[in-house]
Amino acid sequence: MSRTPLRSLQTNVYNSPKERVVQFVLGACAVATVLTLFGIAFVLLGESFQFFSNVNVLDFLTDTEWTPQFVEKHYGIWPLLSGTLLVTLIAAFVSVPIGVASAVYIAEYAPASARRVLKPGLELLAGVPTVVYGYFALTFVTPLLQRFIPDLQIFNALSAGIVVGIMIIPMIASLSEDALRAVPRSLAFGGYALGATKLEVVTKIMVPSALSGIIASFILGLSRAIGETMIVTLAAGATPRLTANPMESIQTMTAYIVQVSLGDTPAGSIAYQSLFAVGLMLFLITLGLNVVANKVIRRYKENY
Amino acid sequence: MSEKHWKEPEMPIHRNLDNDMELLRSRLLDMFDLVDEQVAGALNALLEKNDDLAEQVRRRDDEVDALELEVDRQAERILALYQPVASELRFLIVAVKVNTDLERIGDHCKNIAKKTMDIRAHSGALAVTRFDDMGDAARKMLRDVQDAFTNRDRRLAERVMRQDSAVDRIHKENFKALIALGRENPESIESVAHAISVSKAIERISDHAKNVAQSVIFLVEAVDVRHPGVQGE
Amino acid sequence: MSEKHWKEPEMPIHRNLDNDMELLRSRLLDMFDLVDEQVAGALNALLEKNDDLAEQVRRRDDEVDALELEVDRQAERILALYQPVASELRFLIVAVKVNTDLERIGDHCKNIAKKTMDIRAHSGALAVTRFDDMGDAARKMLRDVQDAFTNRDRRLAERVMRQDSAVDRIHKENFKALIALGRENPESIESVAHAISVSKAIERISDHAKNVAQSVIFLVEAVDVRHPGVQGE
Amino acid sequence: MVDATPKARTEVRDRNFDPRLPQRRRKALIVRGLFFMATVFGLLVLMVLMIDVVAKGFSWLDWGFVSNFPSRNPEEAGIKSAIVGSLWMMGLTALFAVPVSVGAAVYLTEYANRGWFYNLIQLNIANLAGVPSVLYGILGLGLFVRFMALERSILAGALTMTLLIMPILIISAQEALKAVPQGIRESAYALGATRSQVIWSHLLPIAAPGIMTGIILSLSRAVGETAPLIMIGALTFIAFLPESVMDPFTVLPIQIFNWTSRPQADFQEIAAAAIVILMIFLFLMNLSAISLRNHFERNRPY
Amino acid sequence: METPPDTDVSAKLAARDLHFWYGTTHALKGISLSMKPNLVTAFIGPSGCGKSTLLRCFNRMNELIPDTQWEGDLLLDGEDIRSADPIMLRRRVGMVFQKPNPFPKSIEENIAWGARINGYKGNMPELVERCLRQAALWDEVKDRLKDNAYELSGGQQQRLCIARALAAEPDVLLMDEPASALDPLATGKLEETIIELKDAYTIVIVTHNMQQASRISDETAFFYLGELVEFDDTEVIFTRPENKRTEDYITGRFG
Amino acid sequence: METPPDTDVSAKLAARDLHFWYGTTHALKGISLSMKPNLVTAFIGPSGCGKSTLLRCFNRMNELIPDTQWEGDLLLDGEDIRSADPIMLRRRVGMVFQKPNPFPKSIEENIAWGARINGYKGNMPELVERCLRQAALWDEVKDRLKDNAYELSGGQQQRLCIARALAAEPDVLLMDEPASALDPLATGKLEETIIELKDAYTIVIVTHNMQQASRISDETAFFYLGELVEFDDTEVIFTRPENKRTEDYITGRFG
Ligand SMILES: Nc1ncnc2c1ncn2[C@@H]1O[C@H](COP(=O)(O)OP(=O)(O)OP(=O)(O)O)[C@@H](O)[C@H]1O
Ligand SMILES: Nc1ncnc2c1ncn2[C@@H]1O[C@H](COP(=O)(O)OP(=O)(O)OP(=O)(O)O)[C@@H](O)[C@H]1O
Ligand SMILES: [Mg+2]
Ligand SMILES: [Mg+2]
Ligand SMILES: O=P([O-])([O-])[O-]
Repeated sequence: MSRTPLRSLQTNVYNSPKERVVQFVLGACAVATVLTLFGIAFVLLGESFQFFSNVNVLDFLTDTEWTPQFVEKHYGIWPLLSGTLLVTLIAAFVSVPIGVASAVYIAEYAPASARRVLKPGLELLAGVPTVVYGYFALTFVTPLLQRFIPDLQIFNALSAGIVVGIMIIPMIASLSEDALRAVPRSLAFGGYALGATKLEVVTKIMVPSALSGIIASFILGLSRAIGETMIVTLAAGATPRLTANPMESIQTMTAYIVQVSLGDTPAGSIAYQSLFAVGLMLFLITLGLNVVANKVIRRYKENY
Repeated sequence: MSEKHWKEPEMPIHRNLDNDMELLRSRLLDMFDLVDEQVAGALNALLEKNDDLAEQVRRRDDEVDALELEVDRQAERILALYQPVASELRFLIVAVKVNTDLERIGDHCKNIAKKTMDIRAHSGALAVTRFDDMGDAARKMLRDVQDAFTNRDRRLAERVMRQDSAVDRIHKENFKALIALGRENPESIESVAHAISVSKAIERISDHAKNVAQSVIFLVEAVDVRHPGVQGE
Repeated sequence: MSEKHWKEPEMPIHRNLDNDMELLRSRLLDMFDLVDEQVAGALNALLEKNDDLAEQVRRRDDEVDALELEVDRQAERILALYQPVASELRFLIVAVKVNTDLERIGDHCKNIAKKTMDIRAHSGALAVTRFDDMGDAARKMLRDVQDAFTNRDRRLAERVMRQDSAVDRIHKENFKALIALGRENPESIESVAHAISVSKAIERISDHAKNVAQSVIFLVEAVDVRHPGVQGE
Repeated sequence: MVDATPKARTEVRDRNFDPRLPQRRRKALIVRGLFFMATVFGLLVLMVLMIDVVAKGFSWLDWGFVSNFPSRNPEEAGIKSAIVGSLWMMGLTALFAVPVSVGAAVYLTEYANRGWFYNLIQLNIANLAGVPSVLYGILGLGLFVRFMALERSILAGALTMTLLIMPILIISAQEALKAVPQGIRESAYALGATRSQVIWSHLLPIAAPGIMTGIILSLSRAVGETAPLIMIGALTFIAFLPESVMDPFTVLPIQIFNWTSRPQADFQEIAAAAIVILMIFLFLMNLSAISLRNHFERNRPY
Repeated sequence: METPPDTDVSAKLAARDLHFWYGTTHALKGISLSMKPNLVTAFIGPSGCGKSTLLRCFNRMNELIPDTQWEGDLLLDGEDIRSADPIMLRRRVGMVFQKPNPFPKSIEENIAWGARINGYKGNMPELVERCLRQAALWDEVKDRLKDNAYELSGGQQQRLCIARALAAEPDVLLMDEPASALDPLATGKLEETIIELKDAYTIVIVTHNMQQASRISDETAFFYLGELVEFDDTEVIFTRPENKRTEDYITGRFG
Repeated sequence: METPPDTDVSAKLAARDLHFWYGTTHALKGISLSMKPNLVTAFIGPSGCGKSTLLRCFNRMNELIPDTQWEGDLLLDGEDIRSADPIMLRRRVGMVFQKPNPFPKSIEENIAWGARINGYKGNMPELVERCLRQAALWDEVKDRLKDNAYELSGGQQQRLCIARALAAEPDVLLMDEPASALDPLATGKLEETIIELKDAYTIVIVTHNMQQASRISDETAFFYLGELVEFDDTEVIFTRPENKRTEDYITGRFG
């Protein structure tokens, strides 16, 4: 057998300059992402700081009226917050059961052929731009609902909430399905081998095993609903109002932000700065939800 | 490697193999017992001129043979089913070898029993021999080697190996005495010939006991003490 | 299950075990050859009254012993390292048993060689015996059983088993003739006694050959043909 | 079948079961039906939506619609500048986002030690992916439009969009890289390969289909986004084609939003027509991503 | 070996001229054999010979795989399995899988679950203890019944799976390479457990490990290419197999 | 067994009082042993005893795992491994893993790649053929060198991985349970290959399978809880081990 002579072990390839440059450049890319989050926080905090130097933080958090355009200006976040929550709640009622049921069906029941149609279908649903959903809510869902609920206003929380719910179905379904699929098939076989029916296997073994992942999908879905902008801007109205009535026109935080940026509110005015304060609020809420959800997800991924 | 690092040993696993090994072991001990009885029976029949006992010894040889087959089969079974290694393997190899030796001892007993009557034709043949001492020595070897086997006692096994020469000596004495007898008394010659065979048989019994002792040493120490002075390559 | 469904056999795996088994086999055949030479040597020394040859046989017994140790060690090695089953396991068990038998044959040869001079003291003792025929018969058994082993030939092994009775017959004749001689001629009695031992030894050699034949049958057919009529439980 | 066999030994079985099988089976069947209906619901909505927009917008779809600039007159209104703007947006965004994101993903999966720094970046990326898009708009407004004085240009929009899709892109590229069996890395290193050799020769080629899928999907997200661009002020009347990256621009979703929020019914129908165009484009992108992924998943050997 | 059509009334489990297809793959080609009660029967054979497939026929788990088909007779205590309800059948024919697969619940719940869905009316803690004892796990877990099953070691998990199967009070235990994911110690414990369970159950075990088959089984069936080549006492298979293929396989001359 | 500090110049690979830590886990506790050239050395021991860790020390693959540390000496041909460049070291100390892990490229490319990154200047097709022949795979794949490596069977893939390792022209081959994912036939072929490679390479193989260690290795090291308990000729280990632990392990009395 021909053999090249022994090479020395000493030539240093491991730490060559080329390797170091590659590592540095790639590392810089990763660091860019951190800067983005800091950027967002920085912009929001900076302008909000101005805002809160004019408006009492306590008023912001306790006042129940939001009337920056009126003569008598009130900067109480509650009407916007309640609008957001109302829409989110309606969306949750729509999306959580349907999303989870779809996930269960696709992951556990659907034959391979059906799955090949259903999954891309849901992805297409997820790919519909929000402005299209907004159009749909305004021009289709609201008129439809008005046939059954005559006193439904043109702009209302109900149809916006329903459509937001529809929008996040694919998200909840796909994240829940991932969680269900992460549960080893062998658990299901273990259940069947004990004489369980499919329903028992699915609801008592698979879903509980995937529960943390499914819950994470709710949280992420709801966080998405809270941050949703175009649907509510187009369909829910621009009336900051502290109400639990889904038939009325309301305004969400996101819709307010868009409204301010569309209008001619002069930069530097308090009304303009209020945009950033609301943005900060939105940022904190969604960030909080995301942190929680990611914790949950990380936990379930470690399980198996 | 210091032993202090060891964790307390885990609970040992109870294996099917252990049962089968125990069975083999107890069969082999049965074999020891049976063969010991045969040796005693053959010698007693000879010395007490008891033909019934002799006949019984001859018949019981079938039991020895049956036991031999059983031990061999059990050993093969264990080898095939459990593929043992190290000391367990050695035990099996030793079991097969000891088994053969014990069966041969049984055979020699049968032969002794067969000759009982032939020797008695001329009672002088018995008188000149020391079959009683010789038999006692051989039986002691056999019992000792059984103890050595049971207790994995290397010392005792070595002692058994040394005892063999005493039996050899008596055999030589017997031989000489019997030849002298035959020379004096040509009529006794057939009895003499048979008595020599018996003496030889007892000598062979002690030889086999010695072989068993060697096997015991191999079992305990994993060294082969047969044929000192020669070396397998 | 019809055989037609079999796919063509895959290329058999070449195993380390095969080498080691082959080595064991060839060692065992060496043992056969060596023992055969010893038997021939012992008989020739006896019949041709060749003391040098007798001495040589006695010395070569060490070689037999060494080979015995080696075969045993190789068998143990294979059992420990490869944990064989079925026919391979049987081969190993048989190897150990055959090995023992062959070594015993070697021992008997040594004993015969030792007695060569003693018997010649009275040359009449040789004259009345049929050691030549007996020796030929025993050697033939040994060679046949080697062939049977090599070729895994059950028929031949059975034939060897049947040949044993011929040797036994000659032994009985020898015994009678020698007794008669001794009776007539008391001076010859020591030679007669030794000659009886030699006859017995040759008879034992054929017995061992028969044992080997039984082992061969066990190897080939996986049935134990020892002790027909008795049954292990 | 239900009965205990006589041989069964009492001490290990007490046979105290009442399986009520028919009820269990019936329940299983009903729930299965419910699950199925839920699944189909989403698809039905999608169909209804498509039928609705096509029904409303179909009569407006003609060559003029695609080749005209927007206009105050519904009859003359078109989406030429919006389409061109969307294409500009997509190209520039891809140009910025892809290399940086793939680089970051490679760094994170292949270089970074699994320590606090790694965890920080990972957590950060996961959170960025959940930040509402409108907040990216605020960032774009503060950072690109005002601080960097890029004004309401394509460049500002593309940069904003880049930041928006980077987390998604990084996550999908990371997934693709993580899906490369660990054994491939180990064996390549064991042959004496350097890190960059392992990455170039094995990891990127193997992960390429997955990364491509991620790119297409995130670009389609960028094409459909509205809110961030509204924030940086893209909602203007644009009756010309951009000549450089510093020009103001409009994109299809903005145009749709603009028309939808007008009271006149005609504009609503024009919006539907624009939606049809946008949706066809997005469907094509999504379908290509899906089929790309399916193809490689099916043919993945390991 | 021609196994004659089985008419042995003492058989716990039997197959008669069983054929099985995955789509067009003919995986079992006329298998006839019968398993005696209170014995451990081992299925051995090279990969893909159909051992697992046959095993899964006995509790009709194969039916969970789409596009499969079977023909022939399968009998449990002489009753035709074909006409049985698969759910009831699976209760009587328990199964333990290759990889330990406890449910992500407490140890206790793992065992109680199977009993509960089957409408168990007795004393649950007693049942749990009894099953854990039978699976030789009680002493190791009795103080931590509320712990999650995943906190157990692999070998303990596998024994928990056995205990779980026992809770449905089966007569038969099917095991598909139950030790292949375990280390030698855990394997030893598992084998010990299997031997102890023999007194009360009929056990069928698929194994790749010839030594394991020889150590723990009373009867061994050797399969090759979907056919039953030889079926006999384990001792016979490992000392004097009739068929050349069997011998070549057990001596490692082919896979 | 006290292994004296190794000064054996004939050793190809040696460890002297080697300690290894994963974070705070002390995985190897003062290992000293040396592997002779052109022999197969087997590492056996219960799960978690540190076999794989030790193996990966010899080509410094452990360093790819963050937060690890080692102490003591490692020598290749008497040269200290610590001061070597790991990349250069790994070219001389090849490795084969538990699961076959060919690159998803053609058979040919799999082998050529390792040579190419190492700047091989010779005739590539020749090298490919030589390595495939050495790995006893040439005859099976010579007509399909352009096929994707994943079209091979598991056993063939594992031999391809060996061929791939050989292409970097190592002196030592480290194998971590290379047969554990294979069926008995493929295992047999692999073992045959390993025995043939012995003439040209120094081979160290970790195995869970005692029979495998006894079948193919010349020397065997038994580890327990991160210590080397006994290291001797394989024949000695399997016929008359010195240490009670070793015997208990090889006879299956503990794991
Ligand atoms: N789900 C399946 N779909 C299609 N074919 C299958 C399926 N499962 C098994 N087969 C095929 O059926 C045959 C028998 O498979 P089976 O799993 O029963 O073999 P096995 O003896 O258990 O093998 P192993 O020892 O590898 O587990 C094989 O040829 C296999 O390829
Ligand atoms: N990446 C790691 N991080 C932390 N600890 C580890 C890691 N790898 C191994 N260990 C620990 O180091 C010890 C030795 O592990 P190693 O993998 O070397 O054992 P092994 O003998 O190869 O076991 P096995 O036979 O299961 O492969 C074990 O206690 C293990 O838990
Ligand atoms: Mg299987
Ligand atoms: Mg390991
Ligand atoms: O059996 P023996 O030849 O020693 O009598």
